[in-house]
Amino acid sequence: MKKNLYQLILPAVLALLPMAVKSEYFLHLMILFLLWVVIGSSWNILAGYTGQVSFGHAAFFGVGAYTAGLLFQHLQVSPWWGMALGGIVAMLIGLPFGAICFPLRGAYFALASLALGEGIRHIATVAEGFTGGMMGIMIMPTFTSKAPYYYIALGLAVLSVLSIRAIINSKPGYYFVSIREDQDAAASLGIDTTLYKNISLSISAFWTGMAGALYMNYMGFIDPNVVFSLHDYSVMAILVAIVGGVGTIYGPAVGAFIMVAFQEFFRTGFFGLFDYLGKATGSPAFTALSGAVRQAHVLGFGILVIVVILYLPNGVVGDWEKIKRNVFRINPAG
Amino acid sequence: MDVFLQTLVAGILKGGLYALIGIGMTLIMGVMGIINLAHGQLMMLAMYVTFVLNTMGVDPYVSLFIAMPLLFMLGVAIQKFLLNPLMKVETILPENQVLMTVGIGMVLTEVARFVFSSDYKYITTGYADRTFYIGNISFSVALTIAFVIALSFTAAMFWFLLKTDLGRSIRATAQDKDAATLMGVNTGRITVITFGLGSALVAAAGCLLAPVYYIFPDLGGPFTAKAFIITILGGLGSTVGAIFGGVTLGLAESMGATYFGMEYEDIVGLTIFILVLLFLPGGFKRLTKV
Amino acid sequence: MLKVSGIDVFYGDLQVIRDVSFEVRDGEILVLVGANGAGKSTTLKTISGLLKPLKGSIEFDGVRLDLLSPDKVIGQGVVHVPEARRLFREMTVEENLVMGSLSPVARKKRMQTMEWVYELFPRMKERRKQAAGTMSGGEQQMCAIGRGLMALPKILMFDEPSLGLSPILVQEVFGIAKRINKEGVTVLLVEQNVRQTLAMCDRACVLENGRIVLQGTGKELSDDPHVKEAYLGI
Amino acid sequence: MSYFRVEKLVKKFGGLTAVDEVTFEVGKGEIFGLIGPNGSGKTTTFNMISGVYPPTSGKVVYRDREIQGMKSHRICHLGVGRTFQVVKPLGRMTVLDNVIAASFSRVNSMREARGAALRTVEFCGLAPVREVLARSLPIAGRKRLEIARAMATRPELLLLDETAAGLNPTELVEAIELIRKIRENGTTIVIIEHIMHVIMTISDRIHAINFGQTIAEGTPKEVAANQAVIEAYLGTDYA
Amino acid sequence: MKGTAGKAFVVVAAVLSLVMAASAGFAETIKVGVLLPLTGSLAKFGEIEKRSYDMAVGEINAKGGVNGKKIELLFEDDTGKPDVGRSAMEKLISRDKVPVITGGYASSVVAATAPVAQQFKVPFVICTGSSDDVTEKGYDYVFRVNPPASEYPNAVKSFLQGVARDVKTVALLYENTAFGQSSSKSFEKDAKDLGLKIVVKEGYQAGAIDFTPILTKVKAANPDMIYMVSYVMDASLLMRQSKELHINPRMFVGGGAGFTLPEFAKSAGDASDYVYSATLWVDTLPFPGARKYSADFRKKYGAETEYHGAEAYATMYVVADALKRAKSLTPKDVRGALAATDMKTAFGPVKFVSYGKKTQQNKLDTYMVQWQKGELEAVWPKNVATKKYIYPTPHWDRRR
Repeated sequence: MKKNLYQLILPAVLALLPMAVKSEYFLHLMILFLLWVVIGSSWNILAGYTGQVSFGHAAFFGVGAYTAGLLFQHLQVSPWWGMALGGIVAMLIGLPFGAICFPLRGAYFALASLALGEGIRHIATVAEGFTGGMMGIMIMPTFTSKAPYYYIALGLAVLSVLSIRAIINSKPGYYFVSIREDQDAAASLGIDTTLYKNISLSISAFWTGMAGALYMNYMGFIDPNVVFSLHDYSVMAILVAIVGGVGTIYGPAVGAFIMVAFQEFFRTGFFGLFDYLGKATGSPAFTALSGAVRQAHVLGFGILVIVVILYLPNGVVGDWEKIKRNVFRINPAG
Repeated sequence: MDVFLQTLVAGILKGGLYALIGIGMTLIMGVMGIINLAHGQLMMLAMYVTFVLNTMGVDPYVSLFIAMPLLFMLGVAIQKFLLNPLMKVETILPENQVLMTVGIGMVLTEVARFVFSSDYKYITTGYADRTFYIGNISFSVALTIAFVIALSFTAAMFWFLLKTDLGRSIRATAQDKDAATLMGVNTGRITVITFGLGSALVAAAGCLLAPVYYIFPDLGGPFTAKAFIITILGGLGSTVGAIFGGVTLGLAESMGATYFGMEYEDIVGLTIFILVLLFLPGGFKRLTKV
Repeated sequence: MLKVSGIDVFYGDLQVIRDVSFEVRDGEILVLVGANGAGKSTTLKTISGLLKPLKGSIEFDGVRLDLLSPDKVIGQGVVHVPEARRLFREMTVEENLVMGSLSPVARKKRMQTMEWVYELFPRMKERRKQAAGTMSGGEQQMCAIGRGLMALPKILMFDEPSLGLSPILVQEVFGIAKRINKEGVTVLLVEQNVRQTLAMCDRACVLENGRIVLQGTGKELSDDPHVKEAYLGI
Repeated sequence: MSYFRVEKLVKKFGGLTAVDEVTFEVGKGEIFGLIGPNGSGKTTTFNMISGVYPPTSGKVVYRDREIQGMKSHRICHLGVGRTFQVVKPLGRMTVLDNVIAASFSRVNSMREARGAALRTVEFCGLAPVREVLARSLPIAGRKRLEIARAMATRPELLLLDETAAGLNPTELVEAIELIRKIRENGTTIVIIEHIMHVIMTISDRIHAINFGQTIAEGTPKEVAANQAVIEAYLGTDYA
Repeated sequence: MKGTAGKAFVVVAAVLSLVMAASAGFAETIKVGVLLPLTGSLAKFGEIEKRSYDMAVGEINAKGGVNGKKIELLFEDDTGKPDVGRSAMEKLISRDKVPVITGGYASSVVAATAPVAQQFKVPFVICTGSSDDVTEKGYDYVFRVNPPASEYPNAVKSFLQGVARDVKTVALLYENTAFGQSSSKSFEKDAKDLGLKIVVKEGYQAGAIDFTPILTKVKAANPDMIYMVSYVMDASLLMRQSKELHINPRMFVGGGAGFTLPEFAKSAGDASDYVYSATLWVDTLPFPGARKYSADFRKKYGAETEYHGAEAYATMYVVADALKRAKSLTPKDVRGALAATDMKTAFGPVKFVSYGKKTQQNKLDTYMVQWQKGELEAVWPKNVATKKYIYPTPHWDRRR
């Protein structure tokens, strides 16, 4: 009962948000959050459920973004068609990607995917004639207001999470997890491990590509360093899932929320809290602290990663019981 | 012909330095089977150490003897307090250690940025842009020195691994951890020492690179990538392989730059990497058994 | 000499050893027999510290082995020749032998001991520059035993030395075990090869499902009806 | 034509010949035992039959079809199931989910798979622990789970690799029961076993190998009396 | 599972709203938003520009501010990434409600944020981001003080026409960045107009260790001129290795960016001698306050500034001027005032005009400078020259 209630309330709240909150800035952050829900969940189905830890998801994100951008720039294809095509092209890129990486296991898979992700960035940079190189692609955004983008992102996030949930609870999902747990055993149970790894990758690439295409449409500008960034997408996708909880349906969503909020917290010096305190008290210490906090946001990320891996290896959702237990032990029991 | 020879020399000299970066990585990967995505960042840190010492008037080649022990200690601390505890942690992804090194790399980079800002730092020495000529071919003095030192470090490392009990224990741990424990090897300590050694070696590479290059916080990433390529090319845990891998990568980059175009430099490296992963798992080591 | 008292051992949630106690007396050959998965190897691994008992204690000449870190056990003279040899495959025979003598005491006598090992196993001297992984199974077993002897053991524990060896070689290996025993080294042997081992040992324990179900001299056990039925196929 | 046969199967790993021209035939509905000392090549033979790796040479013929070199999953779909000597539970899935995953090899809908899995779990006596995570099962449970999973793929030929190892006497009896029950369902079984008592009571015929080579074949009685088997398997001084 | 996720959500949201509530503003200043990379790899320039903005505002406020009100700068860190830049832009517009925004360093950030300013109709005065298309989209709320990247080589072109007429062959080396790729393109076009032959054209990944291979190739081609678009450390390596390899063209020319920075001369040492560079600004230019700006900067911060700083400094004056003239402090009126800008600044005259495809783009001359004895001297056009150019460049082995 309670479970169903949450499932209804959360989307409803999210859907009504643009009407309740008039801040475009807040909506923008929510759009980024929803985008990360999609990317994190996509990464999670491949890595968290199928056990293939990809360090190259920027490839799919970037390919999706470039598909939408190039189609619009050269053929004036509507960005919304571009979005669907972005997902599909990302999926197609996934095929050679899988062919190269899937014969490899564990850390070697990770390395190969990293190399491919980086390789595609270099290619996009060098293939100036086709991609516009580092000068990037700039298009005029379709909408002047945030709300449509917000709803599209929301739709994308809800669809991707729900579809992934549906898949996880059906045959392919069982097969994915079997592959994650033991490839040899899985094969002996009649699971075509290569095929199902590729299916998992395709789903993952599709949604990531869609997210990339939405990014293109929303941001209006991309270049290879932006959308193929190892750190900003490949690694960040991992962190989002890890922080939230690998191999859980809603973990990446929680992780996305934490990461986006965390970044903005630090970037703005806790939303100007320290600046405000600095002005209110006239103490230069707060101003200095504010500066330090702003400076340190990537450092904060790094420390967050280390702390999470050491103490919450299954993420906030995966280790929620542990968090609860520890918090309660400290509080009422004293 | 001159173009070819000059390219060859450039590639080999650069390869010596790469080899030194690679040995540290190959040790760490070979012994512990973990991928250290913070390897280049450790080198970056060593370069800052060199830089700071240089502002105090210490020559980069002298600072080798300060940076190496410092980074050794840092490596020891990282392995002991951050990586070893992970072995006991139960998670879905065995790649947690890799992710941990990502976090460590981020922290190292940002700490460097915090302290030194994003500015490019550089070290000026009397010999940094000296050259000598053999025929028409120029040799950069600094790179040549780096090459010689890199080779001697590799030789020393080779001797250490082959002829000392500690070196043997490291190799034994890499080959069979439990059996090594039964022989009285404290494998926990060995992994710590190995990570320290790997860090010290890449620190040496940093000190040698500092006079010919420049220093900035984001420098680590590309060198981590190079270290992988070298390790995979040479084969895990193989010092000789690391030299081979380093020189091969150096040559491939130089030849690629001359005959394909310099913008393909990284693509060439990555292509070799993937080809070796797919078609020669085990790398050079598998061909020669050393 | 070696006293195992009431140990319980787990792999994760899984209990593999239940309340096992036995004693190895100075100078004897004791055999642990039992089927695959009965917990024989686990017992040895627990003695040598690779696994820690959740309950119980292991004492050797008054020292609590279960409280030592695993790398310290060999220094007490308790040496484990593991199942499937576990040589360092990419190292030469000589290097493998050297790996046996890392403790300060053994290190001092390294050259002497190596001579002795070469005397015991002339084949090893011939092959000393060969990579251990490239030798045949029998040779590898010799090397593994040699490596164990390099540590100057007071008690040598063999885990299934007959594994994958031809009958002639098995006999040779058992012969070596006896010979080592005659030189004053206590031997603890783990075997599936029940008949032969019962014949050569002083005493034996039968392990089933992580428990000791029978103890006695080799002779007693080979006459035991249960052993006869379950292990000798009679 | 035989139901299932292995012809001159060879497997080399580097210089080592693990299986050397092993040949045997299994009739439909038989329980066929495969014995030999540790490291004699039994599991390697199973791995080649079930497609874990291709044989270096030789044939595996199942219902008149050569299946050597096929991928594991295809062989499974043809009706050959197997268990692993070193059990491979899908650790972070429940017992039931393990079996559901296997059931999907025959059905596509979740409902059917679940139904089939429940029946299989019941059949194999795992019903009381079906919601338990596979990795927290004790050894006997894991062995059962191996069998249940293999059964869920509805095999006509089942390869059992040391299913009885590590079981206590009561569990042994139960395991033998289960294997018999499976055979009564019409499944042909090839079984590797170390525990003489089990293999002798259960098998119709036994094939003994040592050092990868066939040393004897026949009824349990014949094999037990065979000189080569006694020497290789039970030890020379038995003679 | 859902329950736990929901709870986590609620907790974090509560903390978030608490902090947001705490940050209400203070009144009675004119807030101006500034978008700069203050962390990340571009932070160095963000910092120079931030200091220049601070300096300019300090001066303006000291003289009574704008119509009696003081200007308050709200710096937002874009970290050099477009999505973060966009967060910052959105925040300035919808939370801080500033009437005008300035700054904008990385081309990618500018490209992603300019449409936002346009959509919300808040004027955005760009001081540095140089990719051409930003002012080619017809955005009427976007202004740019600095010239677009394609115009950087203009002075080089006129130098080639006026002085170096014997240059017939060129080697073109450029970093694979937005700036490098677009500059190289426009230089290629110029070279074609002038009838020059491009004998080597190579892009490279910024941050290379060793340029020997391409320089060897350049040496073999023996061009009359080497044109390099590089950032400071690559520039320094390129020159050091050119010296090592004894490459002797008639001139080495940098296409802006790294070649004018003090670090270039320091780290390249004497290899930097006689190197030309295109630039947008040097403090010796006859613009009001140019010298004073760089002197004050040095005095105040103990560091050197360069053209990026001057852009920021001048842009702040442009913004202040518009705020002064605006009928009211609504974005719309400020935009109107900006469009009517016509003033002289330390960076040169500023007037937003339309030409070609561009709109509201300030049109500026570019200049040639040359390193002579460790000093950066303006040498071209002649009317602004502080020293006469030294041409051709002496051979390496004939120097000193």
